[in-house]
Amino acid sequence: MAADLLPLAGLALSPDALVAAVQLLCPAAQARPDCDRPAVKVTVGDWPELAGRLRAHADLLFDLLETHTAIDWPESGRIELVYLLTSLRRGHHLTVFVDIPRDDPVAPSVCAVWPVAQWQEREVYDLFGVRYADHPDLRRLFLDDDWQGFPLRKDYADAFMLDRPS
Amino acid sequence: MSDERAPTEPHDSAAATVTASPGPSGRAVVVAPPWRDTVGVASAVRKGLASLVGGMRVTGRYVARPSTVVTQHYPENRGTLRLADRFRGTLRFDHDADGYHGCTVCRICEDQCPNRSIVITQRDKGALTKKELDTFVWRLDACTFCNTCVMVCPFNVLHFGPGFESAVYDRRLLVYTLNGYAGPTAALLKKVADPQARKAACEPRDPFSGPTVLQVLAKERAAAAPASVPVPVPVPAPVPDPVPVPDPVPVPVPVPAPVPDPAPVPDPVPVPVPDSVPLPSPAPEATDVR
Amino acid sequence: MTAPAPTTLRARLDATPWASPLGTQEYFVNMGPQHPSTHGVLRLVLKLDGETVREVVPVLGYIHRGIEKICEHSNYRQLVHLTDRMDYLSALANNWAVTRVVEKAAGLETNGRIEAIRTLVTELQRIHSHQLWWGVFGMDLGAFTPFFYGFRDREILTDVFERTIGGRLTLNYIQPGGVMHDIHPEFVRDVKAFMAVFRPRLDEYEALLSENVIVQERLRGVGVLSAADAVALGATGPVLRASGVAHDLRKAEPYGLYGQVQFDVPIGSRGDCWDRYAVRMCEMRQSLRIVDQLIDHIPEGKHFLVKPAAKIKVQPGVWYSHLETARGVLGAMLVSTGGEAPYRVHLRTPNFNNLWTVTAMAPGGRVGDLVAILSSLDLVVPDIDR
Amino acid sequence: MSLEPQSLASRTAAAVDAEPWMAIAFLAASVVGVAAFVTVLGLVLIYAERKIAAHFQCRVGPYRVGPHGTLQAVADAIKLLLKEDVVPAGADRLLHILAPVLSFAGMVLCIVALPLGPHAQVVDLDIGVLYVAAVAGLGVIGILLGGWSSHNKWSLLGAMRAGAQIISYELSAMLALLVAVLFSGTLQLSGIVLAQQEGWWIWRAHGAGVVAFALFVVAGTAEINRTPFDLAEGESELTAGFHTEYSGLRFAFFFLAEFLNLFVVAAMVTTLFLGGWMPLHIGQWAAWNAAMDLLPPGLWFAGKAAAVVFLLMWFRWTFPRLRVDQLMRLEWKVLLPIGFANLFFAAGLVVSGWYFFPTDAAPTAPLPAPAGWPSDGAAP
Repeated sequence: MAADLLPLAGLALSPDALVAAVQLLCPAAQARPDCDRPAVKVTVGDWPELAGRLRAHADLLFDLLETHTAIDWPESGRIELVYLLTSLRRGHHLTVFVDIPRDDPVAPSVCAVWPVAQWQEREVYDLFGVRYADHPDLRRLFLDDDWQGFPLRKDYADAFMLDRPS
Repeated sequence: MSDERAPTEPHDSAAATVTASPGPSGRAVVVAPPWRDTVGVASAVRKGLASLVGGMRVTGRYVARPSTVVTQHYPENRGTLRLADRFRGTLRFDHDADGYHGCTVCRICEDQCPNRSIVITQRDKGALTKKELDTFVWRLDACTFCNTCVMVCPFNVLHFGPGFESAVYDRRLLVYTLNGYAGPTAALLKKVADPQARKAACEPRDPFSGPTVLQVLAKERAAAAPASVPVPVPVPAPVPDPVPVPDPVPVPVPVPAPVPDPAPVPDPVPVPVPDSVPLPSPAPEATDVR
Repeated sequence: MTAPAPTTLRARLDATPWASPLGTQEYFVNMGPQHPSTHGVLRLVLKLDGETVREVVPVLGYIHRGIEKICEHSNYRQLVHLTDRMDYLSALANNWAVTRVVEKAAGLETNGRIEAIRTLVTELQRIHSHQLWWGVFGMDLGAFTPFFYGFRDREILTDVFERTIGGRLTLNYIQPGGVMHDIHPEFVRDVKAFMAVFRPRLDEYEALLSENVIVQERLRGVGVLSAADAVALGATGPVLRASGVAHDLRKAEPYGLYGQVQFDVPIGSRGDCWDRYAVRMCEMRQSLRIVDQLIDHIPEGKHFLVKPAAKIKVQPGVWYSHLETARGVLGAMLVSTGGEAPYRVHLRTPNFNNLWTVTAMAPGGRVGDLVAILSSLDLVVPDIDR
Repeated sequence: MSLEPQSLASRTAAAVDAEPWMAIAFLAASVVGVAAFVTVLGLVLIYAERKIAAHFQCRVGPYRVGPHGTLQAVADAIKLLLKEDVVPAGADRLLHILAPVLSFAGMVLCIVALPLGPHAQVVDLDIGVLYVAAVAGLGVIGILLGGWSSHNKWSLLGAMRAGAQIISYELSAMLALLVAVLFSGTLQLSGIVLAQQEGWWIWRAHGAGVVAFALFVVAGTAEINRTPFDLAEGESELTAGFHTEYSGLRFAFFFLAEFLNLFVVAAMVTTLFLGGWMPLHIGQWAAWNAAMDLLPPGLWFAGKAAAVVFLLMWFRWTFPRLRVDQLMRLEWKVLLPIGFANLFFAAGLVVSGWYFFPTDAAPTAPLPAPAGWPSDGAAP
């Protein structure tokens, strides 16, 4: 391997091809056109298997879980998990959205695929209350262990939180 | 520095084998120099000692030359201290040479301030307009000096000035009223020919006359001072010790009517404030500008 | 799918197995939240066997301010000044990351001058940040003097920032639609003067610290992070590059004027502390090279293209944009449901992800090695906690 | 000018014989004198360190209290005296209080035996070298106790490091010191100084002196826990090491002991290898030697000690610190073998008399037996 810069030129899939490739792996995946980068939405049941294949597939090679977070949608009663994947070697990106119910937010952990997810998932647990199955060490990350509530949920309120001063 | 050495394999063997084009920048990757590998004890000792001496030469050069000292003797060097003209020290509310301001109470700065460090109160039905500025309150204690207010002000009324020595012993003293008078803008006032009418349209304001507890306290102290009777301060919090009448310092400094006043900017800093103002313990709303 | 019951730190520590080969007693020590070499309020719970580190459990949150929550209550222009307070040593790169995503979402245009100024000041701040890192690195290894040299030379750049921007640390300079001020008339002269001063000083740095046999002994082979581990643990920036992965967003996805300047990306070959050190030392020279190419070729034009007071509105959607700060990839995700305020902002910060590599590198080393490893990661704690 | 040394103790001995109360007077005078000397020296050293460190780092250092900050150390001392003295909960109170005293006592006991000038030595022991080496070891007990009794794991780590380090480096220091003893043929410190009348040991011995000098400087730096061997307090690792939990006056004792130990090491280096108070004599060059004698011996001593102190400060403000295992490796695998080899080399030189300006007097002449001892061959 030559001492050259990653990602190697010409290996990145185009956004359309990327979404099509993901849909080959997981036919239920829907494209998300409202994202500026290639994005798909998958069901929570499909996600663990798809995660492993995204990481391993030679044409995709999503080796870096750039970040993982969540979006709270109280009106539709769901929490949307967001996984931002990057392939350092191929130089393309993919955003994966996974919906889980808001009243019982349980999601599969992807620690086994991307070890850094261990802490990113802890952050999401801390701030959104999403519990991850098979997570080795599910604890709060920033807040105290006995903290009540999950601050990044839209309906969070506590005695210390100030509204935006007006 | 340019040690040509192949880097280790990328993170797994599934790496593609296509090489990148070098791109416009020629060689894109340079391998950082490895540590000095030395062969043999004698060479290691010699090079090791040489490296130690090399380091001592660097420090020795500085200790031998006192001219390399970079210490600034603050505060003795106040006279020669040169601050950048854009330095964000304290917010200034500009007044023109006649002491008039240009604020139309559009409230864009108040709206854009990320943490509500600016609070504006207006006087409805002023002498010349339907609405005019009453107080322009700037909370230094909440300000993050992001300069957004200065950037968004459509009338260029706000600027940051270099004063950075804003320390006081009571954080309530960090709430300033920046406008010199309550009243219409310079443009409107200059249309009025009669100096008396102009004067009547304006009401003086001083740095601590804002809608804060300080204003209340200052007024009451001022009222209490001639009678020299301690007036209980209308603050619900328990007062630990009876409030002795201090030097009535937070009393509004009498600001002359703005018309003949050549001092354009009421700089909040020089207003004499005692080291410790024995204010009663603050009520919950005491620090609240609202 | 069964979700586990969340545990506590206490339970986590109690569950840790105790196994010392010598049968001696291992013990826990709190390194931080107030400790000289955690540089802020990072707390590491160490399990030690004598001097040997067996396990590192980072405990976060001592400076968590909920910036993402505050963002939901701010308009798009107000987002920028919050990012100053994450990685305060790369405030400009943080500003730029958020500005880029807002510009992308709101469809704001920039021009060559704006991009050149942004590239220049960000690159200067990369040097600025590495200068401080170098000084602190020396101090963490026990040499006090580099700290002062680093700060002395950093001061020159701080003054350059002060003249153009008005701030010294929290700058809030790069704004959606431009930069807050045009460069100061003396900016070019000041930067050239800085470079003339700093080039020989960089050689001095090398003589004082890099070449020192003690430093080399302290760093070689310490805290080895393989390329595979670095990627798996989410490391980016100099930490990732020191492990031999030549990934730099300035090259991979050029933004600003990085596509038009020549520079090299230094990478390491072994992934130890020395490589992380050497990569940053090389990066300073490369940054000087970039500044050298740009400083005389700042195009003419306006420095701000939108009306400053204009409201920024964004259509519904999701945007993400990332760039390379002095510490790695900083990403900003913006979720909008329309209107003047974001529905959700997520900030992918480099230090948060780089931190975890310490749990893989430190076990087996000494306490002194742990300090060297932490310092070689160049952590800024507010960026971890946000 | 007579350079024949005469300690204060021996000079008063006669007086004590005549008037027994003179013993008390002598004791009192010594105590007051040593206390004053130690205090002033401590303040001077602290000021010097801060000022020199500052200039290494392009700063000015203390500047406000007194002209150029000269009274800063005094101000700090007053501050430390006035500070609350905290003994942490769970600490071993007695040992916690005892530790700094022990550290300080070890240092003072060293100072009384040092020949600061031909007539400026409190006690001139026959086995001065051995004595200084022994009581210098008292300091480590203070450090160990301080770390142990503080009920703080960082303190304990620092103390353990210090214990291992000081005891290890004592070996190298001894080996270096023995070289000077071999050349001089005496353990008496004043005798060692006198033996350098023809020249200092550092340059008279074909490199053996230089090696021993370097060894002693390195080992001495390690023994007094200064960078690059400051692992016991290594700020960035152990917050403040063994004295993390000390405050006020007790911290001041540790602090003062640390700085005066710096002086003790410098004084020992000076005495053993740089001729002590002896001017720069070269063999029998009478004119040269006479010219050198123009400077008083006390000044020679002070100058040499100051130079060594400056060297140690230069080390401190240039080098980073070693790691704990590297420290041990340096001692046991590098310094100790070098020390032994150097000692044997020096012994060979002494036996064959191959050093510059050998004299008949010092090395080979047997010491006179102390009075009262049986002379050779005679049965008691």
